[in-house]
Amino acid sequence: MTLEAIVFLTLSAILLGSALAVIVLRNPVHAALSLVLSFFATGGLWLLLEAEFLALTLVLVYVGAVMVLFLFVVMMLDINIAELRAGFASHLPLGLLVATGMVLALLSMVGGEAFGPLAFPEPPPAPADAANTRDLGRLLFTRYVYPFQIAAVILLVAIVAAIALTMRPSRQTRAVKPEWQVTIRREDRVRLVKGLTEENR
Amino acid sequence: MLHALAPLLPEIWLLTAACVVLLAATAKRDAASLAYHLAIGALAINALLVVAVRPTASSTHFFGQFQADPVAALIKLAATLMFLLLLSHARDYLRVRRALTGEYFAIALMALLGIMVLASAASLLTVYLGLELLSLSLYSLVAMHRDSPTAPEAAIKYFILGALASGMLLYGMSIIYGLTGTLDLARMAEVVTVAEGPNTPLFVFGVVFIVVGIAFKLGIVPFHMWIPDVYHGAPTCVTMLIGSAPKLAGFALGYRLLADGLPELAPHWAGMLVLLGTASVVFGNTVALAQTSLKRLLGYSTIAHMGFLALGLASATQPGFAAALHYAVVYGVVSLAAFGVLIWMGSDGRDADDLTELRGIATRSPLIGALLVVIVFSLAGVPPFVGFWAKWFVLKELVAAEHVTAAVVAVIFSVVAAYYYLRLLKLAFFESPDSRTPVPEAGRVPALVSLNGLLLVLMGLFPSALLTACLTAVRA
Amino acid sequence: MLSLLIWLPIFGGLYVALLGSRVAPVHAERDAIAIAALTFIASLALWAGFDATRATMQYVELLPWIPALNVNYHLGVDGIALPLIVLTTFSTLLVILAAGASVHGRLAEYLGAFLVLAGLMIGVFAALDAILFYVFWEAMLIPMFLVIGVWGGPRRVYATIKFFLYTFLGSVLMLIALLWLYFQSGTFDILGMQQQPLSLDAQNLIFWAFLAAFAVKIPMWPVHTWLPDAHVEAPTGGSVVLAAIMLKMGGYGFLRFSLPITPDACRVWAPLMIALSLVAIVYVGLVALAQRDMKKLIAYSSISHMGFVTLGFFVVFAFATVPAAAHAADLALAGAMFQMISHGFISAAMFLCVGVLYDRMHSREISAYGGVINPMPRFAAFMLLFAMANAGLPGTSGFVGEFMVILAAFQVDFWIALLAATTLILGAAYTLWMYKRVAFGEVARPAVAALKDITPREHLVLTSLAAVVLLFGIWPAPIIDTSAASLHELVQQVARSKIP
Amino acid sequence: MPLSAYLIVAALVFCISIAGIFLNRKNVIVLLMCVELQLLAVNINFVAFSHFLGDLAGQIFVFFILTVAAAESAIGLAILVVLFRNRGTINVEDLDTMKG
Repeated sequence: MTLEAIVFLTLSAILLGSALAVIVLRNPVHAALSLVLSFFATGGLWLLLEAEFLALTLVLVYVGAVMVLFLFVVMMLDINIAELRAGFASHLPLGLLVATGMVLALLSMVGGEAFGPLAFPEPPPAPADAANTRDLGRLLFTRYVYPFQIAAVILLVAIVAAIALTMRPSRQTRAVKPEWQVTIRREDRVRLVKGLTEENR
Repeated sequence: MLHALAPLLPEIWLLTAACVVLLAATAKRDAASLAYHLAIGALAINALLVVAVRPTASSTHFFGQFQADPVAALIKLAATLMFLLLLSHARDYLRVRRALTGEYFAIALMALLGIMVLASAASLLTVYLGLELLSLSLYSLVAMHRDSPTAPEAAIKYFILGALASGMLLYGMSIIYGLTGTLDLARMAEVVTVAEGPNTPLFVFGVVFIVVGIAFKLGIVPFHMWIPDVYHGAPTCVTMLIGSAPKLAGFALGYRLLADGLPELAPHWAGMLVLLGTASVVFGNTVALAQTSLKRLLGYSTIAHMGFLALGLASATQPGFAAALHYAVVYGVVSLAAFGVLIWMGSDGRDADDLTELRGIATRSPLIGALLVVIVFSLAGVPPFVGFWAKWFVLKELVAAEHVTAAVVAVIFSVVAAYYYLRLLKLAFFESPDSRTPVPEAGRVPALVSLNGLLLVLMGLFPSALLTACLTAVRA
Repeated sequence: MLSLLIWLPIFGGLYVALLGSRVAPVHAERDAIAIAALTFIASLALWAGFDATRATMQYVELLPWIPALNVNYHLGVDGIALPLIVLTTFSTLLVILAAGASVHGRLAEYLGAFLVLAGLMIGVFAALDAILFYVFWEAMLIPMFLVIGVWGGPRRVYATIKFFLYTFLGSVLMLIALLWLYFQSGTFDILGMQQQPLSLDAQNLIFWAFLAAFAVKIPMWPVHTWLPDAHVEAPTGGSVVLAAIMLKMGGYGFLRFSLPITPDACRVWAPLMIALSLVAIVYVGLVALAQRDMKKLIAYSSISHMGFVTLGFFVVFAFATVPAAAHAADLALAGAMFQMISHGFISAAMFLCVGVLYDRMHSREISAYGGVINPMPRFAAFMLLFAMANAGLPGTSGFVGEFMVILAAFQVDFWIALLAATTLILGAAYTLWMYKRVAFGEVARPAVAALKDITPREHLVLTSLAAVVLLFGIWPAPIIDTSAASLHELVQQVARSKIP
Repeated sequence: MPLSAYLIVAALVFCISIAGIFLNRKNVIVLLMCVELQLLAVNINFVAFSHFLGDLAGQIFVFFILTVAAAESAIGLAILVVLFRNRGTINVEDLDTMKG
């Protein structure tokens, strides 16, 4: 067994284990941390595939920003864990059934000869002076400049939406807003309660 | 350089405009109103630009990332015009509910940009990015009405299932990329030259995931679960948005990926689409029978209508794609009118949603009554209204592609659909109203909805223009 | 000319319905009568200019509608369509004249709906493009749906939805058949479709798809159940139009589509069709005997009479190939055709008579009346005439068509003819028995005694109907001559096998 | 290692994420994580293909997926916060329940 194989198997095992942990752990904080672990393992796998830039991006940017955001939200919200896990057991048989079926189907497809070493031989290792980051960067700003712009718009939407959704403007004054007053409806102020009377007791 | 940018003029303009609208949304006074007027102006100019740069033949730009062709131009124009109507409705709806913000209009413009990017996508990458730009904007628009009791839940459901669908689609894309070694749709079509070969099962495997992704986004059986909840939970003006222009995007997604990228695999994906489409028509129309909420009813009816769209794609011929495109446009216009009536009825701040609210509405407002006749028969596909031509064209191409059984099932369930559509008219015309107060008929929303209804009638009497436009666009 | 006939009532109807609600009902009524009269006069002009010696389409109009998909705005009439168009304009005029008395509330919309309906029905008879035909065919359901639903009786919602769904289901299958035919023949032109050779299997499928549409419409037993409901719940005008014209569309569909497009399948299924027609004639006639509601009785009698029409169509196939019997085939089709027109007048008259009574007493139960002849002698006289015509008494138009069909049937099979002839007895039984119970006898109730005789306008309507019933009963030539050439051509066409 | 080894790992992660979605239908935050896992599986596929095809386009795609995924989780979490503020819980009814 080559060193590469050992590294691959170890990382894969960590990845799969932590991925499983994400979906079965009771506590969302633990699940998020497992997810971080699986990202690290994936980063390792990508290094094996000579995708250095992406591996680093995944760890530095993705784990550094996105997963921290996740943890932040998990901790900010006061979540009742027991309530959330309520359906877990009852969904287990169906979940397992679907998962097994999918595993079998997918493995029979991607595990076959079509993607084996004959069809896709191992490419020669990249030369020592190869620079994955530089090549990617060059492509990104030439061939893929249009998608790059769109990605920027997507990020803009995300920023605007996140702010617009979560920011609560603090009311500076306690003045009454006249336009709210005129649009007030009866249902907003009065609730009719059916009381107990002799008739409907 | 400028010359190279010319085909993208509408996109560039729209993005710039969206940024300006965003800035306007931060204005001190009357920000929302300012943003609204800017957005409307931007859309009007966008429509003109789309017409101005419309191509007669297909050409790709930006290293094969962007393609300008008549189909894309048609989609962009139709979507822009729909957004003009959508935003006008949204303003009145949100103002009454005190949820009017400038950001709404900025994000709506970004959603339109997403549709336009998707319509012009020439590679898997731009398909994906356009789709996500649209989807992310839609998720946030659903949640935008924060105080609504149902909107955030609808948003989260939409978000999770949408993200799941994107994941499926991406997995399929990754397999296809692995097999063909390219992201470029035109190259992909060249590489996949034979339908049958040693890799066929793998291609079919990839196509399954892609079809699942498309089915999710269109909302056809069995990937329809999000539709009723989102239609019901979202604010009516957002439901209206989701129910109209994005259907064009759904068509574009299918058309770009399947017709542009994988034409040789048509026997495989067409078979899947026939199955899913027929199932949708059957399921959507059957379940809609039991609904008591108007928005849910329209949701289930959408499932059936999108089934028809899928059946159009499933013909896998040029006229078949034209039929699907035509269906998307027509359905968008019809559903705008339908939701327009809902917004009209809810102009006092209550959301009109229960079926019983239609009771006797024709006596309270003869105009709504007349519009309901037009809308209901358009939805049911009864001539002389435009819905008939959409169904007719799809059926015609289905029969031409020798899917006669699917066509027969589809028309039989159109009769089932006619039953619940007629129930709406029954409530509106044959029953006496709960309250005698007339519904106001003056104002902008009534005028817009009437205009929309008139358009349905005219499109029904003179169907040639749109049908021919769709046909020539696809053939170019 | 044909376009004028179609669009004048449609736009006139929309005008009346939209503007009519703002002005007094009297004005709306005046406008509607004017439009209906104009349409009627135009249709008479159409008839006057029609060359009955030619079997070809006349007054042809051909404009591209959806050129990219081969759909044209293609109109034309032959001897089969023309009498039906005149029947349509005539009945519409009568309905509009009679409406004022029986409709309370939304009169303008009511009149408008009937005008629109008339235009669409003329469109059905005049269309030569299959898709144009289908558009008119379906669009017609919309005003009728609203007429029954808004102005109908207590169970109107059930009746109108049943009516709509039955006919819609039938016609969508026809649509599929038309689309399939398009891909065989490459044209939506009905005459072109008629020339298309088809294998027997294909013909069988198409035949059944067409049958789904036309059998429901005409209606044949056992898919007739929507008709009594619709008739009973519809307002008087709705019943008149349903009986006088809409049922004829089923018959027209057989003549225009089923027979010429799938002659071989028709021949195969002719025994079944004849059997179903006989069931309609005899069994439904017996059912009519048992009715206590006047409208229901007339509805069942309509089904029974339309049985004659289908009998006439399909009895042809027993001998159309034998040259010697070709004359009998002509006779059968001419009889069926005449029966359609004559039934249009008679059933319209019967429903109008019931309407006259209903407007005064608000009851359709036969038992609620009795002795009507005493307070309403003139009305009773008219009703007697129409009842006799309905029973097929010689001298009225009701006799001619039935007699011709029976005569033709005799040449096929004695028993078929005998069974068909029972209708003369049954028809007399149920119609005259009803008449007896309503008109004769003691004046049982004070309400009946207080009845007022018919108004001048009702008088006008009933007189004109009585005139045509008697005229065509004594002198049927105008109708028979008009359609003879076209029907003869149809017989020739049907006689040829289309199996390639 | 051969390409299929990477694809198998990716397929397994993909299946785990789907199973997670089935199992945690009420727990939105875990659902969001499952979606992340799903994208991770896709990314592994793309990087592996990219390496074995000698074509950088796959890596470019992954770059964009990462970008979009970041935007997606920002919006998803924002919606989640809105939901929590609105209802005091992030417990949603089962996603596949049909109400009528």
